[in-house]
Amino acid sequence: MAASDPTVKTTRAVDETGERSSRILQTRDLHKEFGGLTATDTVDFAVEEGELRCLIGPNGAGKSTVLNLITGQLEPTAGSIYYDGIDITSLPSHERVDRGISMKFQVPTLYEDLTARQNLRIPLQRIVDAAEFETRTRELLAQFDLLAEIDETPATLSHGQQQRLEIAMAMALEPTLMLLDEPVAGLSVEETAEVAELLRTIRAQEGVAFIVIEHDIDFVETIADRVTVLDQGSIFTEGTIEEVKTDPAVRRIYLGEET
Amino acid sequence: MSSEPNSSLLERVRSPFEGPNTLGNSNGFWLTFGVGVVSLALYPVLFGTYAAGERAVFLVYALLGVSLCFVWGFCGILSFGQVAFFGVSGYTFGIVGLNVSSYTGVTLGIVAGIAVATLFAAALGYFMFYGGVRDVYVTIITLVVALVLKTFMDQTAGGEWAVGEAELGGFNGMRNIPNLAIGVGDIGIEVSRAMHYYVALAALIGVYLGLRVLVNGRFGYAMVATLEDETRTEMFGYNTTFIKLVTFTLGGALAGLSGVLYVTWGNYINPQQFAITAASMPVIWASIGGRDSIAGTIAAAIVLQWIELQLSGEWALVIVGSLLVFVILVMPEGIAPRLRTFVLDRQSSSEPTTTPATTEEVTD
Amino acid sequence: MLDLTDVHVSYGTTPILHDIDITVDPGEIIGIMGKNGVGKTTLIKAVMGLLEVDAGTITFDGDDVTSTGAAVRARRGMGYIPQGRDVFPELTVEENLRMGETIHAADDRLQYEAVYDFFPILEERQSQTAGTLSGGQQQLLAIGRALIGNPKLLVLDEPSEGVQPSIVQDITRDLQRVNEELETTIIFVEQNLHVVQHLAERCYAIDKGTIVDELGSDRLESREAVTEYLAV
Amino acid sequence: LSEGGILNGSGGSDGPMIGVLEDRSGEFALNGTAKWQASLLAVEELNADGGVLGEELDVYDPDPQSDNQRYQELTREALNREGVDALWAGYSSATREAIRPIINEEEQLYFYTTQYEGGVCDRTTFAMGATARQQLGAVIPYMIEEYGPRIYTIAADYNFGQISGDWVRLLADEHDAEVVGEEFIPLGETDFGSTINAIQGEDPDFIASMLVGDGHANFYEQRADNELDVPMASSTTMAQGYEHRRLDPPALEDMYVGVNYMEELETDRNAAFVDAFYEQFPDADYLNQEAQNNYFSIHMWAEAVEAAGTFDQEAVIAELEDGIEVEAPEGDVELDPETHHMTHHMRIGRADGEHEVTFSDEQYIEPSFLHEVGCNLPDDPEQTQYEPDEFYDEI
Amino acid sequence: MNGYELLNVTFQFLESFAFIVLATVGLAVIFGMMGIINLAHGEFILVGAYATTLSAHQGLPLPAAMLVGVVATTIFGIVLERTIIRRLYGRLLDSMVATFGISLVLVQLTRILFGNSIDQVSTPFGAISYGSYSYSLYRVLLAGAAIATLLGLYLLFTRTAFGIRARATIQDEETARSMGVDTDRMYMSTFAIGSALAGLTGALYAPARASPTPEFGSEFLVDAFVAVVVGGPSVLVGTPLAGGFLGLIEAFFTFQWTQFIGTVAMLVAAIVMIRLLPDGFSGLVESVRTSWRESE
Ligand SMILES: Nc1ncnc2c1ncn2[C@@H]1O[C@H](COP(=O)(O)OP(=O)(O)OP(=O)(O)O)[C@@H](O)[C@H]1O
Ligand SMILES: Nc1ncnc2c1ncn2[C@@H]1O[C@H](COP(=O)(O)OP(=O)(O)OP(=O)(O)O)[C@@H](O)[C@H]1O
Ligand SMILES: NC(N)=O
Ligand SMILES: [Mg+2]
Ligand SMILES: [Mg+2]
Repeated sequence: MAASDPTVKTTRAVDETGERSSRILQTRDLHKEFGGLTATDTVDFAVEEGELRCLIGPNGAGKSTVLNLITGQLEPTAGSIYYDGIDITSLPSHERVDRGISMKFQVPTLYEDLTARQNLRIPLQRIVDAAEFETRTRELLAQFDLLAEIDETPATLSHGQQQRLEIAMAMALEPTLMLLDEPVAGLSVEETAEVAELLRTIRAQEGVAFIVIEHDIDFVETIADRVTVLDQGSIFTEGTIEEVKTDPAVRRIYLGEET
Repeated sequence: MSSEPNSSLLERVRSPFEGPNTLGNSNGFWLTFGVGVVSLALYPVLFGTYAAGERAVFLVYALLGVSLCFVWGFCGILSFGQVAFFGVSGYTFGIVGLNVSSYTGVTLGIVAGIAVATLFAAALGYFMFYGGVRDVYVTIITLVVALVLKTFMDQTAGGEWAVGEAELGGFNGMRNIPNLAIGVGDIGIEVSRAMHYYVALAALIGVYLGLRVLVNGRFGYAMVATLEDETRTEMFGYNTTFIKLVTFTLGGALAGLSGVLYVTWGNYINPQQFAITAASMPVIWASIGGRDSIAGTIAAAIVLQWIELQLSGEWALVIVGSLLVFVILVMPEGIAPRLRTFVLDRQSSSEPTTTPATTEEVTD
Repeated sequence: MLDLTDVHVSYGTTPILHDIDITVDPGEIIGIMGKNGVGKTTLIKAVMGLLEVDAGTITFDGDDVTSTGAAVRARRGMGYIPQGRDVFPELTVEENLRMGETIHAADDRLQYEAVYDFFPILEERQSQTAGTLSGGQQQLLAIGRALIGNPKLLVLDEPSEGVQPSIVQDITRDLQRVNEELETTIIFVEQNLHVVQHLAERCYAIDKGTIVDELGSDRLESREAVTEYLAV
Repeated sequence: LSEGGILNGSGGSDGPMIGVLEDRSGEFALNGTAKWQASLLAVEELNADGGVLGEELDVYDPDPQSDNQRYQELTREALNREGVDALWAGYSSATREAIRPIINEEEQLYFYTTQYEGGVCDRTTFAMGATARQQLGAVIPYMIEEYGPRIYTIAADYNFGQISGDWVRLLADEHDAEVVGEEFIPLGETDFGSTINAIQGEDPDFIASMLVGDGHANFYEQRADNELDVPMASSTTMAQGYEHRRLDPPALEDMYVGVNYMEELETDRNAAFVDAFYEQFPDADYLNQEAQNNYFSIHMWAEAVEAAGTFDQEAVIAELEDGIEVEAPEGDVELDPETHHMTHHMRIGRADGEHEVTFSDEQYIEPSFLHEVGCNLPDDPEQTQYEPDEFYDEI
Repeated sequence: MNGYELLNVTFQFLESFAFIVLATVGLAVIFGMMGIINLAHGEFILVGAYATTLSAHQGLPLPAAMLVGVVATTIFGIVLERTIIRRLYGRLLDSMVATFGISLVLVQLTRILFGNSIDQVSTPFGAISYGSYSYSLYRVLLAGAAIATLLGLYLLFTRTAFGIRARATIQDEETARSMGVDTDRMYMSTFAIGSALAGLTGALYAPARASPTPEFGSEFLVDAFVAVVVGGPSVLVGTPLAGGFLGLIEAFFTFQWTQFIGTVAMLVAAIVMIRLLPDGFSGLVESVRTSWRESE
């Protein structure tokens, strides 16, 4: 089904040789089974440098699975993943991170015993010298409006502050691709707007590409360059949010009639 | 963070030893630490070198406790197998020391003992962590490894179980292991029983300070991050599997050091060192002292051994066992962290003058 | 059906809720909205008896239940769908549903088939362990499980969180159907505009640990009025 | 850290003191408890009788818990801190070997009272128990005569068991018999199904069993369960761990054990001893062979002290080496001055289907092995353990 | 290997299997269902054995004495749960340390109260003879008892509402409470079942082992731990498979060489298994089952 979709065809022009292109990420025939249950089936999926891509689709469609395959938290049953022209399919997670892939988990999982400063040190010490910790920390916290909380531990931060600190930590690694799994689930309308604003600024300033999974279609609308719809483990369709929203098939399997 | 602006030199000296990963960073703590070190150093003077020679084993075992505290408290690996590295190192030292006579043998034995323990820990760690073994299963594998060693060593009684001059001895144990010494051929210094105390004390303090530097540095952050959330730490580009392996290996090396100090102290080792009771002791010390407090573990190891020696009647085990249950129920995080909270509360409620605590109050 | 009078709740020494007064009549569908961390879950847990109240009274179905435990309240007819994916991860889907049977005597409960009617995906997955369901599937399971007990009052904590839009719509409809067909009273916490507007007959807005407003059906019609409270 | 204050025993007193380190817990608690009790009884009697050299005798007696490392610590404690005038310590040979270097280095007067493999020739050590040569030398020939020449040896896997196994071979050789199977079993092992099958496969005339400790008692139990009815000879059962009392009959049926003492010995002297023991310790489980050895050797030591007129250990050793005879519950026994071992009354104790014990073939046997190998401590004050395989080609 | 020897191995296997399974079930229920690592498990078995033996000495017939053993251990377990264990839920490692303390206390108290050993009760049923060999019938029958126990547990935990509730309570106490489950009582009952199983093991082995001593329980501990881990998180599936696998290894190596080699082989096999199957046998079965279900 997915293979016959014309939009997918266009993304299939893969550089098998591993040559550089403007595609930062390309998956080929990505297939994942959980003991016989197919979670993703031949997913060919590409993201351009600096692009913000949203991944939507019904519950159980395999969105989180795709993300976890890209980060290396899961191993694909078949297929491969190219990143920046290089086959990373068999690299362990931490090496993918070294190459610029960063992930923000859905539920904030900060290091509870450490202050904001010390939390930031965990990613920072991977890329900068001890002498620069303090300046970089302050820069980042300032950017995310958390400077006043520098010596606070996560428990005393609000939900929104925790979310921002998490994104700051992911950004501290200076990634070229950020993966966000349902970043605004459970956030209020106001906080959702804040996160959307933040993502737009980061992308404008740093040229980071994003893959964002989200069910909040209004949120998707405000941020996405392109939208990929996943269904039953395969790419159902791809396009701009307008195209996708108006696609009757997407409405049927995912969006429903209202909105 | 200090309230005294003119102690900057002191602060600079102190700074590598301090950080969020150790509990005690205050002036009061260091004062207490100093008092503890001085009283331990004065022990032979006050109670005689004979007593010190006997009590040296407390320090040696405290070091074994530290080796566990390091892997458990700072990287979340609860190993029941520290005694395995301890014992393997002890036996290795014995084999080398009994075969290569003179100071050369002893010196070689020290190196060999620690090296074999380290390699053993590295191999076991590789086997487990790279095989995806986690949590309580690590605990149980390490326990089983110790028990396998016990079962194996127990049956090495026959003459066929001799490595050169050194008879493994099975249940009898290995005897006549040489004293600690350093040197080549006939030139060298032998550590007498009384001096052994100071060697053990120096090793303990050295390891303690070294670990403080380590856990408050880059690697320490990585360890603690791994302890708190492995998946997440991996997503910051850390190879958590490798971090666990390194930590576990280092813990094995420390246990190995402790094993060498043990056999050179008693000139004897037997398979009982691998038994479940022996294997539990480091866990008990770390639990009671505070698993993330190195100093707490040291203090608990020393105090508990002392208590056990004092209580020798039939109620001894009942008392020790009840104490264990009591501490776990009442102070699950261990005594040292609890004491620290207590001291901090007192300080914040009264004047911020630090009252030097007694030795038992050493918190890390 | 449910009355909270001057309820105060705290975690240890940290006060979270104060002066809460809520009245729910039989057959009503009541929404509760508010920002993150204002105490919505805390309130729901206090209603369920999972947290003790410091002061105030809670009456349910005519009885004072202020000091009865959660298990007892559940058996008296409160069904609960926790926030997040609190299914029993190592039980199968079917076993999770069977947990619903605990609530009521055998004759008085909904059959699986009815639940499978509402949520066909659960039937497909009946012998899979719940922990391996996708996020949205778990949410459906939690609702199905609560329905099995045929509760008089259904208490939901953010049922739309992480659920795909079409299913959110389905859930909204299904809850309305439950309310009509089974005459179940419903109280739910939500951040989702759609759900609040389509499901709630009346809605309380909560901020800084207390009720700050009550919206009738007229004001619920207005998107502005509602988003204002969702973004208090 | 403050030290002292709560020390055990009477660290403070300057009167005479002996050390009694016997297991009351762990693998050897069954054997050690009675040793400890009988020692206290002996001290009690001495003190009731006016003490030793007119002074009340003190005891240093912590529980070493069958743990050899603890034995080492406590031995050092006893020697250096308590300054005991004589030491009784340890059930197993492994324990003795663990503390022997300390004792030899400190030249401490030491009594080892367990029946054992034999061969210890140390200037300050006195072995009060019967040796393998004395025990097996009594029972193995008897069994060969009675049941036939095919022997299957099962023994505890440590020095005691291994050397005892050598003795069985040697005795078999001397009496034209044959060891058809031999298995050394780690201490603490409790499963004997395969051992029993292996024995059945060989079908020996009798089993020579030198099993030791709690766990090994399971062999007898399983032998009965499996209805293995091959008779057994032993140097270790019944007289020490009172298996005939603890296990349900007929686990020990046809067990023949070479002993110098058992509680069941029917002599008037023994009856008085047994009464005194149970009067002192009404809850005691059994008065075993080793307990008797502790008991008579403490009295023997006291006699030597009285004769020497001092507690000085060298003087006491000299006095003991002068030859001494005591009235032990087993009968009058003599110390052999050259080897520091005892000449014992050896009997063969047999348990029947009801676990009733009868004795036969009493012999008065010298510690001959050490004489043969030339141990003569008054003339040549060495510190050696001789092993039979160094002297006999047959092994 | 002739026919008789094959019988020897078979019986040895059955004996090992029974021992491993019976040593494990109580521990496995308490660990698998409640997340408590009970290092005092051996002492629970000890309580069962002592209660059985002592009441048999009082003249009770053996089956009745065994019942007393089970009941006594159950009551003992409930008392311990109410006073200590219930404070340790969710604290896996703490539970390990605290129960080790309990174990020290129990062993020593047993010694103080009952001395270094108590007299044994004899093994019933006699032996089966074949060729020049024989094997204790009772020991072989223990394998039957092991299987019956497993079957009973399986039915209890999968077929009864109680079983589902118990498992749910362990996974998410708060939610279970909100579903009308008296979770406090669930914990207690599950712990009581684990205790009863330990008591049963003690009762069954009281006559099959030499006179019980305070160390009686420690004999069971190693096998129990190894089997729990090799079995994996799902007790009901894991325990019999672990018992079967480890029992086979032990019996074979014991038969070929000695009991000692058998023990070492079993322990080494366990370590290798944990490495190969970090989720144990039940993890393996789970994934096999999933793919089988999908492919049908
Ligand atoms: N560990 C696992 N074992 C078995 N099945 C799994 C596992 N993880 C996911 N699945 C299954 O794979 C399918 C895809 O799951 P995934 O979590 O990727 O969905 P999703 O698109 O993220 O859904 P949602 O929007 O609800 O989060 C689901 O049917 C789920 O049940
Ligand atoms: N177990 C707890 N102990 C202490 N404080 C808690 C605990 N649980 C929640 N809190 C605090 O109580 C406050 C209210 O939390 P609650 O979960 O009720 O918020 P909420 O309105 O449900 O938020 P959300 O929309 O994120 O679900 C928060 O500040 C939270 O940090
Ligand atoms: N001497 C003994 N039995 O070890
Ligand atoms: Mg998902
Ligand atoms: Mg909430």
